[in-house]
Amino acid sequence: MNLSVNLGKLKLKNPVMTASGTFGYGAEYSEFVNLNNLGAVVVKGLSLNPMAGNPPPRIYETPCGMLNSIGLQNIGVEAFIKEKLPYLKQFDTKIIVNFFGDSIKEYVKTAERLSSVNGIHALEMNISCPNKQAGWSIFGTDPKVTFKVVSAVRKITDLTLIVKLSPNVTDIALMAKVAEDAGADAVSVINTLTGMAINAKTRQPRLANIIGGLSGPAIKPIALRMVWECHKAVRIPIIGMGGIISAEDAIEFLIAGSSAVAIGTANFVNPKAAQDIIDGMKLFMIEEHISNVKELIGRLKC
Amino acid sequence: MNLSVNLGKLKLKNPVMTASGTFGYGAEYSEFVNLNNLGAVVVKGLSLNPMAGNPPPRIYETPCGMLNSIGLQNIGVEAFIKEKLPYLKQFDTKIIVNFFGDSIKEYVKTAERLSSVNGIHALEMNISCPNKQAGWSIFGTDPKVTFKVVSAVRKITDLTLIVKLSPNVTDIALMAKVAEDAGADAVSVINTLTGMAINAKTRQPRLANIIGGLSGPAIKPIALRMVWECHKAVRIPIIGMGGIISAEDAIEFLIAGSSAVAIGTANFVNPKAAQDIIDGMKLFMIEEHISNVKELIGRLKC
Amino acid sequence: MLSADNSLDPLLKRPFSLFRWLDKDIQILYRVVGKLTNILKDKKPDDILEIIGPLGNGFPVIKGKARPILIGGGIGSAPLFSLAETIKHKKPIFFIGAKTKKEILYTYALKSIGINPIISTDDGTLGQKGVITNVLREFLTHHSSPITDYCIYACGPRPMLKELTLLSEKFNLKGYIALEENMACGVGACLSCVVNTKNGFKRVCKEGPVFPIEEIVW
Amino acid sequence: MLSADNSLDPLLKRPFSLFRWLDKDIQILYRVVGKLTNILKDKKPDDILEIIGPLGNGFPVIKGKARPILIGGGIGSAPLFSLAETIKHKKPIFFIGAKTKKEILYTYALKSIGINPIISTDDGTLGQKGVITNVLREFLTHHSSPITDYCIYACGPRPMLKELTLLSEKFNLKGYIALEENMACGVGACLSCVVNTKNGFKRVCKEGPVFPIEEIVW
Ligand SMILES: Cc1cc2nc3c(=O)[nH]c(=O)nc-3n(C[C@H](O)[C@H](O)[C@H](O)COP(=O)(O)OP(=O)(O)OC[C@H]3O[C@@H](n4cnc5c(N)ncnc54)[C@H](O)[C@@H]3O)c2cc1C
Ligand SMILES: Cc1cc2nc3c(=O)[nH]c(=O)nc-3n(C[C@H](O)[C@H](O)[C@H](O)COP(=O)(O)OP(=O)(O)OC[C@H]3O[C@@H](n4cnc5c(N)ncnc54)[C@H](O)[C@@H]3O)c2cc1C
Ligand SMILES: Cc1cc2nc3c(=O)[nH]c(=O)nc-3n(C[C@H](O)[C@H](O)[C@H](O)COP(=O)(O)O)c2cc1C
Ligand SMILES: Cc1cc2nc3c(=O)[nH]c(=O)nc-3n(C[C@H](O)[C@H](O)[C@H](O)COP(=O)(O)O)c2cc1C
Ligand code: FES
Ligand code: FES
Repeated sequence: MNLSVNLGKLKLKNPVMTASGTFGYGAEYSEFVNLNNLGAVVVKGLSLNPMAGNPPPRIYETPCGMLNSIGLQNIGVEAFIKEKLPYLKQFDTKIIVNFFGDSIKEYVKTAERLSSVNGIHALEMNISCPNKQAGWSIFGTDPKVTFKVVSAVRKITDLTLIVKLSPNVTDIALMAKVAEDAGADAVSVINTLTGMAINAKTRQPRLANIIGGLSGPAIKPIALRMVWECHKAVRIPIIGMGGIISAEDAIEFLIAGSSAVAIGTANFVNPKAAQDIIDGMKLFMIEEHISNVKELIGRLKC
Repeated sequence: MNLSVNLGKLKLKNPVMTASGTFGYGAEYSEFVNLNNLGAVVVKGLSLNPMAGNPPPRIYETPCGMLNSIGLQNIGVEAFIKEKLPYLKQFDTKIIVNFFGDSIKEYVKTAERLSSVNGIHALEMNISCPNKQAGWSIFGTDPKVTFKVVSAVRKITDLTLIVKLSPNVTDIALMAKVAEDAGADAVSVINTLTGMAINAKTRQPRLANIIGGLSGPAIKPIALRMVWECHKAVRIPIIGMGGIISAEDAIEFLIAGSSAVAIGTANFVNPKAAQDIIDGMKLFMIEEHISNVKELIGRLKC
Repeated sequence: MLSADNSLDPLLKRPFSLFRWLDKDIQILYRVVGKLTNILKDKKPDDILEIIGPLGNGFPVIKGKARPILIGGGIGSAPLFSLAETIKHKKPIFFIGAKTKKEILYTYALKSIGINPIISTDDGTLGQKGVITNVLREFLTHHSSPITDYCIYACGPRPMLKELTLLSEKFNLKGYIALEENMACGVGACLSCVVNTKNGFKRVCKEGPVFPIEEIVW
Repeated sequence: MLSADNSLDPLLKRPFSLFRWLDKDIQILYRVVGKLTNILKDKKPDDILEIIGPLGNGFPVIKGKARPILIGGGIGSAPLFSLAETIKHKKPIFFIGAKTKKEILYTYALKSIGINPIISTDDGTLGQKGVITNVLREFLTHHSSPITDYCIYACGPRPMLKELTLLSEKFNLKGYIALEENMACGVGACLSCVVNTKNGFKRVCKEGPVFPIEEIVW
């Protein structure tokens, strides 16, 4: 049975990765999941300098989903390279580093630094966090700005470059196309949808940050549609994510057109989720007599 | 206790209406809900001529939500006026007619005809159905087209004019502003989010139409955020909807800035939902010592 | 339409046929396939379910002396038992098919009301081997009375009903079939559950679930 | 972190303290407040729950002869019982407060290990009337031994812990408090559960839930 897939020049042993921000820096889940078994580990979003993130409360559960307003708290690129990367490098998996900046300059600087060390296989550019200040969102919602920032990063790195798209747009296929035109090797579809929750009694928002990003099974139908739209629009591979909780979900994303999938909120629901999904995928392939997982990618019948 | 609210010059006895397409033409639910108790009944979207809608399967359940691709099947304006309106007029509630067209001309013609009969209190213009052909979506996603079509309808009707906005846009507050500028008396926020589901085994879409509109509790956090964003952007009243299932949900929408709420998918979950929500709202007001429901509208503390 | 608790997952009520309507009870016969039915199977006596119904129509009892042929496929046999009880004096012929022996339902109860069903299973573990429509075709081909003296009543999976439609055309047979479609409201409001008929889309929950077999466009 | 079934609503696991750790069992003591706890209360013996844990730290047992003062508010008393058992030889003074008599927990079990708790309820239905921090202030104001001979351990609602922080500053008291915050992962990965401390945000699930009282910034 062949489970391997390609993201541009990067080859994954199977299509299952972890979604940034839901798997820490990898070590946090190593008691539950053998990292050697994963297609790739995607770490929490990094910035040039450490960031404190938003005040608590930072999450709130909603029907079949959750809102988060972590606000990109992270230890910064240098600490990651020194303290976290050596641990991850022990494993036979691909290491994908998610990062962001507050300006094109910062995006470039961060990508440069990350490209200068050994052991990182790909960069995932987050241009789509709903927890940042208003104004920041243009990186992921204004096609012109998106083109600029992706092109700038593309110029300075030879690593596989993945652009993580925002679902909070009118036309995500257009954004995928822009990322492709700017030189991205792959797109991640989708980041969280902006949402909100209110305590009716106190009349206060449930999150200190007022708004947050919605993830989990609730958003799966939207994510799946967006993957399909992007699949029709671009030739670069798509990493599908958004509400995947079972192997069947993951396979639906492959069929809709993603070459790999990322497991996010499901890790919280079941700390073994990523492993269970790989196992379930294998079982599905046996039952359905599929020998190569690539036979599923983009094979929607309609 | 005062539950009445205003939508422009239209006064509702309470803020609870039904959402278009989920309550038929009213009669279907009259065994479960006394229509006299509702703030307003909003009927299934009408077009100038009867429409057959999309082939089945037309719905599919998703985590805490559902996809529908009814495709605006309806009996047409004339049959509505002749066969359904007389029944509805018996009740002491406001009758709001949801409608749409395939061109600006058709929007205008339909609105004209509906404005020419007695007993209709308001028109809700649907510019945001995700089940129509590509191309149609510009009515609800391209601000220039939105402005044109709303202005055109505004010119020919004196009825309270509500514009129903699409959530499938980058900036819904902008769309609300455009509707306001074009003369709308109120906006409905939100219609369904475009989604998709796939049968992993057959590799076919779960809906014959491939894509459909996502509704139900799953989308509530997104709807609530959009209401809040619109509330900050416009002065006309907002009708909030999207995943409301309980009185507490409804109150959260009032706090986020809506003057009324519409109950959609919840009617399917509990055919008495609209009534239960009105009762629950009263109970909440008693417990929280609120004498006028208007004290809640837009009173988010942040 | 039935729901089991207040959880929002599963969200919608699910449609079930009435298996039997007793003095103070109603009975449904169900197959465990997914979210709701898995919750149902763990329910205990006296647990409370929420039901709206009865909704839609039922199988019509035809006047005259036409002999009823009942055809049930898998769990589709559920709504046919009540009918069989009601019309047992007409000596119905009952065909039951399923994938395997375990899925052939309530034959014991049928025998107790004097009906000896004709059975087939896909795997041959009970009755004849093969699909029930084949057994029926065989029967019709060698039937003794004029074909117009029969009236069919059927419920089962889509392929079975499609095949039956072909058979009914071929043998010029009248009758009724009960259809399934995904449902949301159950009361005719949402237009989810339409099927295509010679007179346009009709709602399974309201105009159905039983339709004259010749009316359906597959 | 605990979940009760495979339903996606509620979705996330919920954090609970270990009430007691017995030979082959663990016990949790919980208050029915929402979705998960309502499901829990209907569970029967031998039903299966999914738990990951133990996670984070616990109350440290201080060396030396400082006399422990335990303060539990409402369901916040849950994690203090094990501690009380462990350090009963130090003759802890146990303050328990709650809204009303019914919410004063396990006093009987405490008495059985020789601890006679000091109780207050907001409505005066058991023990003194008023909040437990008032009772503690009273006690501290008239304490007999030097204040540094005490070490406090507390868990309870936010206002109680805030008030305790003020008291501990005023009386120069050392000790530990267990905090609550909304959690998603429970293993330190998601950064949901942070609280503000003098050394920046710390995760309740990993560096906590127990923190030195002087470290927290309210
Ligand atoms: C008019 C009618 C009468 C029926 N009578 C019976 C009966 O007597 N006994 C019986 O066992 N079954 C009956 N069914 C089928 C029954 O409704 C489904 O088995 C049930 O909805 C499955 O629910 P679930 O939550 O267990 O499965 P799910 O988790 O919902 O999914 C399992 C499978 O059931 C299908 N399904 C999901 N929702 C619906 C829906 N709303 N309507 C139809 N199918 C759906 C899905 O496509 C999926 O393949 C009837 C259906 C209809 C339309
Ligand atoms: C470290 C820690 C230890 C705890 N120990 C205990 C204990 O021993 N016994 C006990 O009864 N309770 C304990 N709690 C509180 C317990 O986690 C909540 O009561 C529980 O999550 C409520 O779940 P629910 O589904 O019943 O309520 P929900 O339906 O989720 O909501 C009810 C209320 O609980 C709050 N809540 C929801 N989700 C969470 C979450 N993930 N974390 C915290 N609060 C939440 C909501 O804000 C809401 O006000 C502890 C909490 C923490 C953080
Ligand atoms: C708690 C949390 C933190 C996240 N942090 C990041 C992040 O740092 N960078 C990023 O690109 N995406 C982040 N995401 C988004 C996820 O990677 C993923 O795109 C999203 O959650 C949808 O997938 P899911 O529904 O499977 O969780 C975060 C999501 C959650 C729930
Ligand atoms: C089955 C179905 C049919 C609908 N038909 C219409 C329609 O005809 N016109 C319209 O404006 N909105 C229609 N809607 C959208 C609802 O009115 C509402 O905006 C949406 O479902 C969100 O609310 P909810 O989550 O409470 O259902 C329909 C929704 C559903 C589920
Ligand atoms: S289920 Fe709503 S119309 Fe039939
Ligand atoms: S709950 Fe995830 S870091 Fe604490």
